[in-house]
Amino acid sequence: MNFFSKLMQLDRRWVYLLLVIVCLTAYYSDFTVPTIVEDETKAIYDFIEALEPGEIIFVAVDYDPSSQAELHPMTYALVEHAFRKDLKVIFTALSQNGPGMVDQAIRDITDSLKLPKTYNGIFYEGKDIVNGIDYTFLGYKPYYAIVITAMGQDYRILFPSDYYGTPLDSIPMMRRVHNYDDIAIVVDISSGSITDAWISYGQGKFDFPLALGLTGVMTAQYYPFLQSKQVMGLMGGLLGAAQYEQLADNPGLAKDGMRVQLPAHLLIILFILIGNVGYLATRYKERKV
Amino acid sequence: MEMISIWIAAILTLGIFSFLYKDNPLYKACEALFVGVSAAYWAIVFYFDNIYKKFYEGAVTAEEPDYFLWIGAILGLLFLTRLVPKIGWVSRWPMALIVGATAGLWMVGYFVSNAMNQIGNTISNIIARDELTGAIAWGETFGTMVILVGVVSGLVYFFFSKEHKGVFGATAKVGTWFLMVTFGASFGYTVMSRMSLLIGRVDFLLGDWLGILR
Amino acid sequence: MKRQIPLVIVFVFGTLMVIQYFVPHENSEIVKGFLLDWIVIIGIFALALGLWSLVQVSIDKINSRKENWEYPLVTLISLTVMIFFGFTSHAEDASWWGYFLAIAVLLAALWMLAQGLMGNAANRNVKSLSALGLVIVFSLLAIFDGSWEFKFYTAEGLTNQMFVHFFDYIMIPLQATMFALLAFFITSASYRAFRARNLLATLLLISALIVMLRFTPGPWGEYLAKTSSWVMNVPNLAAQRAIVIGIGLGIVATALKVILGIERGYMGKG
Amino acid sequence: MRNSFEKTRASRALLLVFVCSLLLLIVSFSTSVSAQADNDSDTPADSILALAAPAPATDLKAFDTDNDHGHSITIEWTLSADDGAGANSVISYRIMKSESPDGPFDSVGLVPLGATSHVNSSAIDKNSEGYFSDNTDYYYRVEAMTTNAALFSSSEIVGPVQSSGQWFNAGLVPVLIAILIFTILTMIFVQLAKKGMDLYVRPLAGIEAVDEAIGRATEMGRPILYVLGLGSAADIATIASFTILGRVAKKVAEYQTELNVPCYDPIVMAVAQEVVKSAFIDAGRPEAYKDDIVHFITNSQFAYVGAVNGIIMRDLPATNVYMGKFFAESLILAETGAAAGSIQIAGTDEIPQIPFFFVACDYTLIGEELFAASAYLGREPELLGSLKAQDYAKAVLLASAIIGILLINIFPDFGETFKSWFEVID
Repeated sequence: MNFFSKLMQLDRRWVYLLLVIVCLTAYYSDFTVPTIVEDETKAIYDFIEALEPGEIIFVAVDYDPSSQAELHPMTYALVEHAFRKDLKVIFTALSQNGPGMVDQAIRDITDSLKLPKTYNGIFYEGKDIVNGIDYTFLGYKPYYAIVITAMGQDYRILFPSDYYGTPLDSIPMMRRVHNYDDIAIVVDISSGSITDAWISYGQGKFDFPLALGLTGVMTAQYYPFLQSKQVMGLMGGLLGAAQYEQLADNPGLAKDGMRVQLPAHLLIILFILIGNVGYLATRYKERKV
Repeated sequence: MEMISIWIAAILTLGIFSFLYKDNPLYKACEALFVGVSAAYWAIVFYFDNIYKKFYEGAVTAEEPDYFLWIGAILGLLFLTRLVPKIGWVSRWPMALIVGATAGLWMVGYFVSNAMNQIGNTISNIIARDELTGAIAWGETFGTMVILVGVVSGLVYFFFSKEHKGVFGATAKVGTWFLMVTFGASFGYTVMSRMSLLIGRVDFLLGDWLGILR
Repeated sequence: MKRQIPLVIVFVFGTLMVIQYFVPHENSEIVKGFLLDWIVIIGIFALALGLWSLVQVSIDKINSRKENWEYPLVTLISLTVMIFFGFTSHAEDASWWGYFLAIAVLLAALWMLAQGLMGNAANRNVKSLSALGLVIVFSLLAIFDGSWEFKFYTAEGLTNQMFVHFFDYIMIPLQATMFALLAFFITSASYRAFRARNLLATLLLISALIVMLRFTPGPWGEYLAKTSSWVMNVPNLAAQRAIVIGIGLGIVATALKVILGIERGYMGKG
Repeated sequence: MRNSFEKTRASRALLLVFVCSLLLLIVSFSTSVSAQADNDSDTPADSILALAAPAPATDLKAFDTDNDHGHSITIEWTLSADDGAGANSVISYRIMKSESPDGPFDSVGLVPLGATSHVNSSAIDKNSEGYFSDNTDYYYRVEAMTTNAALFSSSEIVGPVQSSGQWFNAGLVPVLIAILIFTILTMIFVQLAKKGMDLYVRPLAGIEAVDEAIGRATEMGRPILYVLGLGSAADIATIASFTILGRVAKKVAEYQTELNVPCYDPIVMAVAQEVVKSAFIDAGRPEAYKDDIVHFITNSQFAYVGAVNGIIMRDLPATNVYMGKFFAESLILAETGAAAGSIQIAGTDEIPQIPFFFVACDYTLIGEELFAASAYLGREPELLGSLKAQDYAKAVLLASAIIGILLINIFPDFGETFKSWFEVID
């Protein structure tokens, strides 16, 4: 067995070990990767930025703990931006373990809004975010396609009360809010096929502006909908979140993560190159023989 | 308490990661624990959401009970006849209802969103013009042409009942090129999100557990 | 007959839903609502079947004492404990000992019951009897221990401290770590599979490389970012669209075959 | 909220108008104050009220909204002369509704300036807010509003008008026609196929591998793992997978190989048990069927994957078949299977996952191929016939796309009409 064929059959565990080493090194180092903002992300930011205080946005948190590393940064960046702009937010979680995600996000964002902060040169006072006035969390119901359709008629059909058991009619911000007609935009932050339902059963049927925050994997699949204007904006993966953070001038989870990305990507490319060098070299030898 | 919990979480995290080296007792234990806890968690959530809130409150204790829900319950009971071998075949009725209803439900919806709308989107001006000057935008024009070629050749690849040879075969071949480019790009695009997941766990292990965050 | 009735049901409800799509009238929406409700409720009964299957397979493995028989035991214990958490509430500042004692008694009772009913061990009657005894002890604990109680009608179990803890510190880390394995698998998969074997494989390789290098800093990166965005927006869009249309047709054809009774494989008739 | 882009634009414009009128007010106020200095008889209040009521909206029309479930009336009007022109004082329109032409009228909606229509609708549920019943007479009027709440002007009253639900959505005619064509095509080809028409299908490597893989498993004495994915019985991909499972199970029973089908969804489990059981009966080996061949694991994505990973590493199946709906777990399963040395065949309609299966598995059915697989495996003329119909439908769509593009580039007007037939929103 020569060097090249050995190179080609390198045990996968060496690959894993190197990946760990590279990630840890990058994690502990201190450099920033500049982010180029794409139009898809800017469209969402601009839309939220242009809303008047008091308008309601609808944030569908359709992921669970397994995708939180990638999608939480988006939710945080977007919801924090909305709250700073005095918008109101309705949350739903249509994936099974989603409610925990919303709970956690609300807790963290509420904490960080208590502090005054300056974004893009504008100073914002710290403030208290109050359940029922600034936001409402409807909760989880299975069979998302049905839920999305029913909410086009009235949120009360499937959510007579919110996640915490308060009847919707006794929640101040929900009193005059019934369906998609009463909100400015739906932002679906999702790690699965719930997004399809939002497009066909939500946007397709009720014609509201729909923005998507997706995991990197899914992003490619949804470009056609961006082109056909069924979707007004799209954030893809950690990079999308980093772009939103950049626009909102609020560096957070996503920017931190980007630092590890670059070396890890380069490592994978290195592996691909090694594999190919090995492959081509052995093939060349075989031909000679 | 918090300390113990984080230690447990950390051990479980390492237990799953140990699978990368090889299958081992710690991984097996984590897996078994995970199956039990998650099945129970889901059952509990399902109970309170559906059995209790939806059915019990809707069809039993409500002021105007929704008797149609009882038909659902009867269908559910029919489903349970599987447990009795002699009349087990009755359980096919609710199955048939689910399959039939969903087939009908999706059929037209998918046809509209996947076939008709996508064809509608494909029908567009090939020659793109600059909005201000009206001059031909060559870059975009090239793009729309490539899209057209890709859609047509991709669809040709999916023909099943015609042999892939001659012009037809060549077109199908171009279709496979497009598929390859797409697969490669989606794969490459995903690497980043997968790395973020790892970063999330590293964050937990080094930050929350060992407390040696930068 | 046994084969015919399900086919008729499929045809009737399938056609009904197709027609429903074209009828905007409120009665049509109401019919659809009922059908969907029924499916949800059938799901409730199915879940019971599912859990039963899990328990049965686990007990069989335990009783066989074959290699790795201990792990299904872990599954069953965690299943029982988590369900117990979900249906009970614990007084906030009361001691936890009574609660844990109850869990221990419950587990012991179930263990004896499983041995007594399904086991192949000797003295099954003794085991069944002791299971009965343990169940009585458990009931007494449930009635007289004031530090915790059963809650079947309010979702207090969901906020039970132990339930939340199990979710936060067992389910979440396990779930997230299982998912994070992908970072490793995507690395090994690209190392193993991206080889320039032929034209198609080379195309796959090149487009992956371009996209992966898209956020390298510097002018080179900016160029690649533009190229990869072109790849995503043009050839990717085209191929995705072809796949999407194909899937749409596949789904319509399959649904049609099912409704018309041409496809019966899902009922075991191939 | 029908069009929120317009709404934001409108609200910006609204802000602009508001600021402008504020400026106007200040200017008029200051001039009046200075006028007051000159002439005490003129009061500032008078000069504010001097703003005249705006011209009313005209040509009011109210009619039942088309193609809906009822409880909805559309109101249209022509802009007030003072909206964006004239005195430019209109900032919004208030839609008023009554059950009698004599009132009382209640507000049912407020739309920003520049809007010329409003849909007054309610939910089907009687208890919902703003509910109104079908087949009842209603009267409407529209009020052009200014910044001063007391200063508005009403249009004439229209009515009576009734709402009603329609029994057919006329907007979906192209879809209905297309579905009918598809159904007829399928029926024709199924009949032709039954009569013995020769039907060619091109080879699909993934399908041909299935037979071979079962043989291989038998030789090696190792089991076959069949994963139905994370879909529910309500996903067509899962239904397609059931059919494939049926064929695989039948061969497995014939070859007397072991089969393992771990499930994620309980309903899917029950159906799969039925499928496998029937397949074993068909193969003449009902005694070999056990209920634990198809078993439930858990309804949680990654716990399920963890358990399946365990099965792969411990049982070392000769072949892993993944068919149905798959999400992020696709690569976890496929890489673990590759490490265990299993032959892997996959198929899914989840587009983001296709690349991972493609890269890590030996054979992959791409999208539509999954749905065609049952016809390939069964080789029954009926199924092959419907495959032919599917191809014809594809050809029709392809031709429409090309014709549409030609039309839109040569006869733009007709082309747009043609295009609109395909852009149906239900």
